Amino acid sequence: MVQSSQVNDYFRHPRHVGSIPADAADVGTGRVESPGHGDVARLQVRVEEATGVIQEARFKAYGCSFAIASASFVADQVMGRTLVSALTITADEIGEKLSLPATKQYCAQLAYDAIRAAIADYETKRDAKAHLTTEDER
Amino acid sequence: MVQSSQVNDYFRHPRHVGSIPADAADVGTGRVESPGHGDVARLQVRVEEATGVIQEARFKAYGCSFAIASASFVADQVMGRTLVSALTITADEIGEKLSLPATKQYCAQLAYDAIRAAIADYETKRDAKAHLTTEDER
Amino acid sequence: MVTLPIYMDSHATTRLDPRVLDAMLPYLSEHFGNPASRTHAFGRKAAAAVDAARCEVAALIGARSAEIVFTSGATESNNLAIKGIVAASDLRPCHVVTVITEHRAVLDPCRQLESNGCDVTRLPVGPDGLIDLDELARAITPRTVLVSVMVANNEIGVCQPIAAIAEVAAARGVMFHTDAAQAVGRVPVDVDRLRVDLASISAHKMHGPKGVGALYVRRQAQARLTSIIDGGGHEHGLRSGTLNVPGIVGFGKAAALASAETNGALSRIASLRDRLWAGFQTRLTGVHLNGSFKHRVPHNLNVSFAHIDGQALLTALDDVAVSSGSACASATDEPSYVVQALGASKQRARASVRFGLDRETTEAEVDYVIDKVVRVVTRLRDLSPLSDELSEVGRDPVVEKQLGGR
Amino acid sequence: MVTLPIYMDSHATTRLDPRVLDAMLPYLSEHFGNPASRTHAFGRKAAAAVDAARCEVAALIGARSAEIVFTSGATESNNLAIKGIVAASDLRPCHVVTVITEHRAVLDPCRQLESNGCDVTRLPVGPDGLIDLDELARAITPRTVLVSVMVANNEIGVCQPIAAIAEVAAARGVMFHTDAAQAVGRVPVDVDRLRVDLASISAHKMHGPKGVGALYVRRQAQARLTSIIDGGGHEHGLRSGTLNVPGIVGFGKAAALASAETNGALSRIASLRDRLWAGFQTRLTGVHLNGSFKHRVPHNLNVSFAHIDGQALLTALDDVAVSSGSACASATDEPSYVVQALGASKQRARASVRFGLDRETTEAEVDYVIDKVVRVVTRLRDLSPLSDELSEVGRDPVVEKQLGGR
Ligand SMILES: Cc1ncc(COP(=O)(O)O)c(C=O)c1O
Ligand SMILES: Cc1ncc(COP(=O)(O)O)c(C=O)c1O
Repeated sequence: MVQSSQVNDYFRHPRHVGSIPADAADVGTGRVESPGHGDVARLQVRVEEATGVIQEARFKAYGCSFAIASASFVADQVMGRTLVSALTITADEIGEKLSLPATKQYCAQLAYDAIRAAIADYETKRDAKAHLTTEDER
Repeated sequence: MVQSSQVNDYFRHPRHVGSIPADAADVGTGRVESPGHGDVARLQVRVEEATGVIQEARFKAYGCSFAIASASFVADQVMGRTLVSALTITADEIGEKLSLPATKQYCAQLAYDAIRAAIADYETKRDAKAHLTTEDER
Repeated sequence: MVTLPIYMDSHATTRLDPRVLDAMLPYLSEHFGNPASRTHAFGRKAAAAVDAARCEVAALIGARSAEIVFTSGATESNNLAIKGIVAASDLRPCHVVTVITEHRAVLDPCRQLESNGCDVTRLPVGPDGLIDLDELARAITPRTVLVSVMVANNEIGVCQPIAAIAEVAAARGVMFHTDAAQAVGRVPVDVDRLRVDLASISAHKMHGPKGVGALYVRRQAQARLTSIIDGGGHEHGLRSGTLNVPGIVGFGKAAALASAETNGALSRIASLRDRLWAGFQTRLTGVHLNGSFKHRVPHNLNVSFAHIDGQALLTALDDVAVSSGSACASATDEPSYVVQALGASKQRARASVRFGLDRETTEAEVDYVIDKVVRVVTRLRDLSPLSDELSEVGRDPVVEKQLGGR
Repeated sequence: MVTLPIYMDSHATTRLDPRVLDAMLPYLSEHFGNPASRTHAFGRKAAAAVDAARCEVAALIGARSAEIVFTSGATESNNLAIKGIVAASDLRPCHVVTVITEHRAVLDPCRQLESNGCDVTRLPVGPDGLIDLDELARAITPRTVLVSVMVANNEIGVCQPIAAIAEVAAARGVMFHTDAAQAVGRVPVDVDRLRVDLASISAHKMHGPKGVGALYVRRQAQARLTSIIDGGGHEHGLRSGTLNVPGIVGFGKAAALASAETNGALSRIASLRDRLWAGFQTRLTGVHLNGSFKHRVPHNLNVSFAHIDGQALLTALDDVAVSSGSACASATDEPSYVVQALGASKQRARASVRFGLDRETTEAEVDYVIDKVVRVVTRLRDLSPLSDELSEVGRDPVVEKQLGGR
């Protein structure tokens, strides 16, 4: 399996490795696993509520070099983007940007799923808070 | 097929190649062919009637190097021997003296057959002559 | 002082010994004859070299030279042995017994036979990688024509009790084949002492050239074997085709070197392997040896490093050539069936890395590899969400269960 | 000036070109990786070299590189093609058409299939060595799965009309295999122009190394072929086993050299061959060409010298390496079945000698060989009782009838 220079770079020098407290209100955590393969990606985003801009992104990944690179790549990509914009990233785009071989396309899917899961988690929290706030306001 | 130095020698430097007039009274000619293989050996002997000693031997042979060497070898062997002594040469002896491989033992047989055929031819002629002489004497 | 990259993948292949190359060179230049051309000197020179090599290979395993059939490698040897014994048998359907952890060069021919109506039993192994002899005995039926069990496993290095297996087979009148590709030339193998009927060998696993191997066929077994490559009747009619003269000459030289040097190298290689294992154990938690430590060839170490993937580890180990049971090279990405056969989870199988030492391995190389592996494992674990998720890595060194979510 | 002994037995094998050896050497030393080890640099280096060689071999015959399956030689390629097509077919019993003058590496696999219930038709040839296309068409039945006809014969050098044969096979929807071992690398062969489905090639017949060859398998034919050596799924699953990297690299280089040099060498070799033939004809009576002169590869001359035996001639020609159809090397001593298939007597078959030129042959060598052969033939004829017995050797150059006595 030959890996592209992009994969090589993200795998050897991963950006945004780490964790942020998952229980913080402005943090969304997505943990996804690739069915069949077993690779795991965890992506965390800290979002500025007012603007919907991702201020910080952190990832951890278990799996092959392609999975790790894909997760690092999306952490890099979502930084500084709005949630709406981050959600426009597609799996195909990830695969293309990293020149993933066909058999490793599932790693792009994994990273893509991680973005959606992280944002969903953040939105769930935000909506719950909004709900509480609304109730408080009532 | 590896050939022994003896075969090599008799094949490369064959002794007693040639023909002698087959119709001479003191000459016996044996021409034999190896069944299946098709090798041919012709052996001629000139015999001194009084002593029964082979004065001269000549051979020609068609076939592989082992067949040619075997024929040359027996021409060499029978020279100077009495008919009785020449008939004691066996095929095994020829094979042994020339270190023939098992698959080439038929060449020894061919040469052996040539001796017997040549001597038989001579004896037939001699006996016919003896018969004529006897009739003359009567 | 080490030269990089370090090669520690001797199960895959080994470096051609320069002395082997020297022996081959004349047959790659002036002595280029075809050994079947017995009518001229070029051919006879080649034939003599093949004869000499055959003797060397035979001597290495205690065989007679007429019992050595040269092939293109152990894959072909295995195919010849397995398909050839079945094809020569009158029993229909017939039955073959092998083991779940065999090399694909045994399992795939068996699968092929199965699709043609032959029955195949694949014995399981215990957590140590060893088969159960009673289970073997029970598996043999009146229709069994062949038992095939390898000497040393190519992934985990585990050595099956070959002499005992041969005895079980012999007691039932069944032919016994062993894939000895990972053993011959590295550990002593004597076909008579072990009482095997057929044994596969590969030159490139013992510092010889690629593309040449042999099948040992005990004299009495030769009539019970049908060739798979026909055309001219070379190799007693068991394997036709122009002989790979330089390859065979190299194989002969490699065998001669192994005969002379194996015993001396054995304990040195084993102690380097032990040093490697001790290094990992001392400096890392979550390391797990795959398969028996005791019943193992000295040059093998197969370790699972918890919470990381073998392919990622291999990729990060850029200046150390080792390989992973995760078979990342293949398109399927299926983790090692051998490690899984030990009862390990897919994750532990994915985490397995195979270190293959050989007689060229140095202590400095071992120390470099320990250092490098420790650093890379640590870095990848820092990256791994699994390390966080499992509280006490040290206590439960290997993640045995699938992580189905949190 | 000639260097002795002279090699003129290029059908048996050819000298490894020194440029081929140079290309191989790095893969016999530092680049020793297993191309299946894609996770490290040693393996990737080897894999890249194999890929490059595959392209060179493909280019030589106008194929795509994915259509090249590396094997251990043309014998294996023939077995794979013939047994593999039959095994993959659903027809039972199926039927194969081949020719009586094929190499044993085709005839023996066919015999093997026959003993397993497959039907085999062996087409006869005319005195020129060529098959009759109408006879071929008539031989094909609805059960025919394969036609196998060689490009150039290994004894008499006769070239069958491959494109026309392929057309007959294609018209009936039958796969067509050709044993191209004696042709590829010596005369232009283009698999697309000829429309063959499978073609066997051997490196050592074109100044490459022994022990490596290829089977060309047209893309559409790949699904209709069953492997004969399994174990890991190398070569698109059609031929498993660790690749013979140095051999394959050498094969690639030999192919590249042949691509570059064959066309230029063709007419030179043909004119040397013609010089040889003219020399024999001018200076000897009783010389007979075996097979068509016109439909013949330029490097072949097969002559029967009346009244003498090929083995004796070869033995006497101590410093000229040629070979004889009399197959003296074998234990059976049966004269060439190829020459006999032309309608020749056993004696003419025994008298046949094969001269094999190649791109290294010089004019001085040819002249030396003419001289030497003339001398030896004359000497052996002096020894031969047959020369005396047949009055006019010059008029009836070849003894056509068995000499059953005088
Ligand atoms: C146990 C075992 N059997 C068979 C083989 C195949 O041998 P070869 O590489 O000679 O085809 C190998 C190596 O790949 C092996 O390790
Ligand atoms: C026509 C033909 N086919 C097949 C072969 C066998 O090829 P290899 O020597 O590569 O096994 C040869 C040469 O021996 C040949 O001349």
